[in-house]
Amino acid sequence: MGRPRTDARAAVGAVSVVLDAEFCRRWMEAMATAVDREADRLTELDSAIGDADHGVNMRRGFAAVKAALEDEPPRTPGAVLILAGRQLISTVGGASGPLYGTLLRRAGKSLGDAAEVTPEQLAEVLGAGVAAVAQLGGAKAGDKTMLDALEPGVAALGDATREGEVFAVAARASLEGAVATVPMLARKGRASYLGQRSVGHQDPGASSSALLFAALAEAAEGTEAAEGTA
Amino acid sequence: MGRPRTDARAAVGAVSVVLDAEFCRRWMEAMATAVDREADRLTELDSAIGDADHGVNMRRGFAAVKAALEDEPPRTPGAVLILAGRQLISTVGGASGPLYGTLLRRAGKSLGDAAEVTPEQLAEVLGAGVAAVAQLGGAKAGDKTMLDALEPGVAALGDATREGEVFAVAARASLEGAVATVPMLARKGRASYLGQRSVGHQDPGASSSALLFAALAEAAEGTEAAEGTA
Amino acid sequence: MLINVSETVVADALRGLAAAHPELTVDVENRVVVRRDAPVAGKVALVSGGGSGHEPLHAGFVGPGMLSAACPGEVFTSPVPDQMVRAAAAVDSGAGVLFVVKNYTGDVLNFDMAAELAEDEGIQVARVLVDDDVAVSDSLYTAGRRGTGATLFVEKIAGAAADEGAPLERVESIARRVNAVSRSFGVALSACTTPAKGGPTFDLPPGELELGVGIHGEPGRERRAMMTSREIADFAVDAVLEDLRPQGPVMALVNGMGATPLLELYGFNAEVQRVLGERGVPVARILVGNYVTSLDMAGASVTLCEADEELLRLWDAPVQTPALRWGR
Amino acid sequence: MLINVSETVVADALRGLAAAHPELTVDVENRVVVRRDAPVAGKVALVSGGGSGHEPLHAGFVGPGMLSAACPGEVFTSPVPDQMVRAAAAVDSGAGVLFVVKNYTGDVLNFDMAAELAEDEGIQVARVLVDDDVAVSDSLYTAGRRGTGATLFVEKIAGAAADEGAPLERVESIARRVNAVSRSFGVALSACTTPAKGGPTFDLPPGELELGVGIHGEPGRERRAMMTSREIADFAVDAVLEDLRPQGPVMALVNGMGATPLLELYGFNAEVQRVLGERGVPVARILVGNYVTSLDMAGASVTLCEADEELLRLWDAPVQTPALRWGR
Ligand SMILES: Nc1ncnc2c1ncn2[C@@H]1O[C@H](COP(=O)(O)OP(=O)(O)O)[C@@H](O)[C@H]1O
Ligand SMILES: Nc1ncnc2c1ncn2[C@@H]1O[C@H](COP(=O)(O)OP(=O)(O)O)[C@@H](O)[C@H]1O
Ligand SMILES: [Mg+2]
Ligand SMILES: [Mg+2]
Ligand SMILES: [Mg+2]
Ligand SMILES: [Mg+2]
Repeated sequence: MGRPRTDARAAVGAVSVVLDAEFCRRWMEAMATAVDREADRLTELDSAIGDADHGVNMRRGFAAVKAALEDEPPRTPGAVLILAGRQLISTVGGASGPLYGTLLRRAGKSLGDAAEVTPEQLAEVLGAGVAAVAQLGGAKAGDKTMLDALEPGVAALGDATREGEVFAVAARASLEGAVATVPMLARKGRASYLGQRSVGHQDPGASSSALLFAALAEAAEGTEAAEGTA
Repeated sequence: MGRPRTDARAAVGAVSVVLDAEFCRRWMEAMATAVDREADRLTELDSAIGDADHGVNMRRGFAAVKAALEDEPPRTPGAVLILAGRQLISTVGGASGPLYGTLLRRAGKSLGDAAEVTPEQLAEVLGAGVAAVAQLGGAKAGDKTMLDALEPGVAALGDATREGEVFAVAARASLEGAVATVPMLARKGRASYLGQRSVGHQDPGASSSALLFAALAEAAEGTEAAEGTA
Repeated sequence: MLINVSETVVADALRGLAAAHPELTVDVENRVVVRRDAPVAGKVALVSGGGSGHEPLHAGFVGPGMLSAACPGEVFTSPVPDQMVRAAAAVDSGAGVLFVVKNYTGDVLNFDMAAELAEDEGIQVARVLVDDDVAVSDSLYTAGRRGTGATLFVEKIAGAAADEGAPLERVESIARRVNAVSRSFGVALSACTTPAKGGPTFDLPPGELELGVGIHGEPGRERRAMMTSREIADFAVDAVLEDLRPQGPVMALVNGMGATPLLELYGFNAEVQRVLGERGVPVARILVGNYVTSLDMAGASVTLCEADEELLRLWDAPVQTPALRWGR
Repeated sequence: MLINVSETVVADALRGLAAAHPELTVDVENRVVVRRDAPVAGKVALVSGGGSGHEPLHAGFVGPGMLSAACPGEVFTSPVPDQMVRAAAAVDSGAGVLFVVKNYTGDVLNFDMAAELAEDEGIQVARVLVDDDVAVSDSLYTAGRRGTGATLFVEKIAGAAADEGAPLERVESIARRVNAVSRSFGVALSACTTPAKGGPTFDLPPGELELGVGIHGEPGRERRAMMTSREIADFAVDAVLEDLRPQGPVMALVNGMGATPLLELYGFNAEVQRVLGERGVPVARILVGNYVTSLDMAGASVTLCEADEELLRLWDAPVQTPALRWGR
């Protein structure tokens, strides 16, 4: 469990959080809860410019992630993310399964077997994960994909490190990125089939990516709340 | 064409009508016009307790009758009705094709090659036709079929002979017979599949039978109007 | 609807059928579909027909091992006697013709007239009436049970008997036997839209279903709140078994009404097989697909046909038609 | 919908498929459908797969002369790499495996991952991407053309080549050639309903149609007031011919999207054949039916595949699958 420490690596609000395996597990759990709660909305968004399954896909995938992490809790942050990524690849299918799976697996692999990581390190390995997503899917910022919410989230996480509220700031940046996909013309994924008709709708994958950063912030907040120090 | 004659056989209102081949052709033509106009209503009725085709069936059949009669106008009332019956059998299909076809063919055959007939004779041969319909379809009055409008129509035609307005009276009786099918439980035809759910709907075939008598009255009236004597 | 105008729907379909199936002779004007090699010397011929809108029934079952000819009527309207007489004349080799007639007033009357006319022309005609739908009680107060899914078993099995060279009385008696041991029950999850009417033939709000529905857009006998696939299978199979009570194994047709996706239909088949297992009914053959449809109606029907050695052998015999093919 | 709960739709369907088709080995838990006699010694194996909801594609095409295995994903969702690796391992005889992949981001990514993993296990894997849908422009600004009806041609013809004993590179190159000379265009007259969503995936008021629709409930690129079958055939065929410009005869697939009655589909085929005639395109083969569907969507698609002697020979070669069977 995250706990206040003097050698705190992450300043969240006025308190510090340890980014250990347990924290990462909590992050994934918060994401599972979030996509379960938001599944209908994500599917609805996908129904407008895709094939109406993104919410179901995310729910199925992160439920599997949660179950796997409960079954045999891995002992390092890297192992948590690798297991989560593998589960997503094995259970989601669609475009989002390999992409989110790659994001987390690559991030996890980059972490090696460190027991704890700093937000800078997390920002760095997530950056590597996002780069892998871009490479795998051939998309770039502005194409109206999950990248439009992932990139600003990661950037904020890297930037804001010593500012406090680092996770909340990243969550906000990612959400803004998601909202900014509304006027975009889709160039990748199913939405690209619609041409001009893709304009005016928020991208489902960008929306779930914003949830990933919100869940990260929640996992951190959870610590504060649990410790009663916020 | 019907024309006022002193040896008039049919008293219609104040004037008499000759029931010749031309009259029968006009009758069939009026029926073609009526089922064309009422096709949607008949189909709607059939949609409630049948298979939603009665209007289309009647329209197709009587359009063929009309065309055949125009092509080669037969020279006796009997020949007109036989040709009409054959056309119905060859073009309608469904239950109503053989039944209406048999009605007219049997009536026509019973007329032999008389050049003109009296309303009594017409009532008689239509009676024979209705009996043939009952035999063919195995239905009887009260089963919620065309018989429920045919029988009262024929009966009125026979009864009212010397009363004047004989055709209008028969048309009214037939229509009343059709309306009286509403509360009936269907025992024949597709409507019988519905059991109790057939109650509360007017039978489509009875409704088209009422049109047949209305067309008969119209054919007679047409004469009056044409002669300016009504 | 994917049509030009409702008046030409059947003719248009026949033109399209002709183009796709050179192994059939399609008389578009007279509405008769005949297998190209008819008449087949020495063999009894099978002629069926009925209203259109149930495709692939019947034209999709024309070919070696099944029907010799089919007569498509207007949508949901029995064909006329002229068609059947023409078909009989085209396929009769002198061994006689079996008319396979679904029990609807219109079909019965028109085929009866046709039989008389064909016999006048010197063609020997026998008739089998298919009446398998247990949703309709077979009493003096109805037109009798409707003919639905059992038609496929009758046409396939009698067709195989004819193909083996059985004489007319034998083909007829096998056909009657198949009908006697077959029962069906259908449900609708939506009404169908006929081209002529342009709207649903009955009113079925989403979230409700019709139990015991026919294949002509006739509403069923009972309406209920939506049930699960599992519940529907229980209801349909039990309705059939109440009437059929098979002593041995059955052949099962799990039939889609038209708009039910195959994905759902296969899932429904799993439930049908489960109930049959629970009721202790062994299943010898299973056919799943859209065979006796009702235009774009969503729903399904279950037909069970009690099997014996002979019926199974005839069922397994080769068949080469647009919609049913197996064996060699 | 005729289902239990949306979560079990695919598993339920696989159980029902297993019951109906003893000639297939169906691994319900791992979602792999394999022909019973696999691996076939010395022969290249074909594995395909994709989201469910397009039945009979792909599981209905498993059998001698076509696919060796199919991997059904969730409804409209690509399967996962685990399925494909398992399928490849089950069917590989040592002669290698061809993955037939429809060009959707999800399918491409998952099959690519599977190919890597299968190769790690010592299986030789080749891949063909099917991208035939001319409604999507194949530019840097899209995910590229979608894979639709051409999948059937690729799977049938490459399957026949494998059956003849062609080596992997040859089977792969024929598959690529078939895809290169095939183009499709689809229209929807209604949206489809996915089990998970429970309502229509897009909003299409009655009296309107979507031109250039996909097979996943994606809306098309243009919406219009309802057109006649004739007008739709003109539009669809011309859209295909604008891209394909065949030099010789074509094979035509006139495919129903699921809820369009066969009666209407055959009528549409008549119009498709008329346009092709008017445009001077000879037609060597015609297949009409519901083969690449989109659940209960009403509508149709036209696929043309430019034919040559070899492709026709392979097309005509025997095939024995649940949904496609001919030859002996
Ligand atoms: N090439 C790509 N690169 C990055 N993200 C993509 C790409 N293609 C699709 N996506 C993302 O995936 C989301 C769709 O995911 P999902 O609906 O689960 O899969 P599918 O499109 O296969 O149904 C899109 O909203 C988009 O954000
Ligand atoms: N056995 C019968 N005897 C008399 N009339 C019948 C019988 N069966 C059906 N009908 C009449 O036929 C009408 C239906 O005709 P139609 O809709 O054209 O044929 P179908 O029922 O074959 O679709 C019914 O409304 C009924 O009046
Ligand atoms: Mg999606
Ligand atoms: Mg009717
Ligand atoms: Mg009818
Ligand atoms: Mg999807």
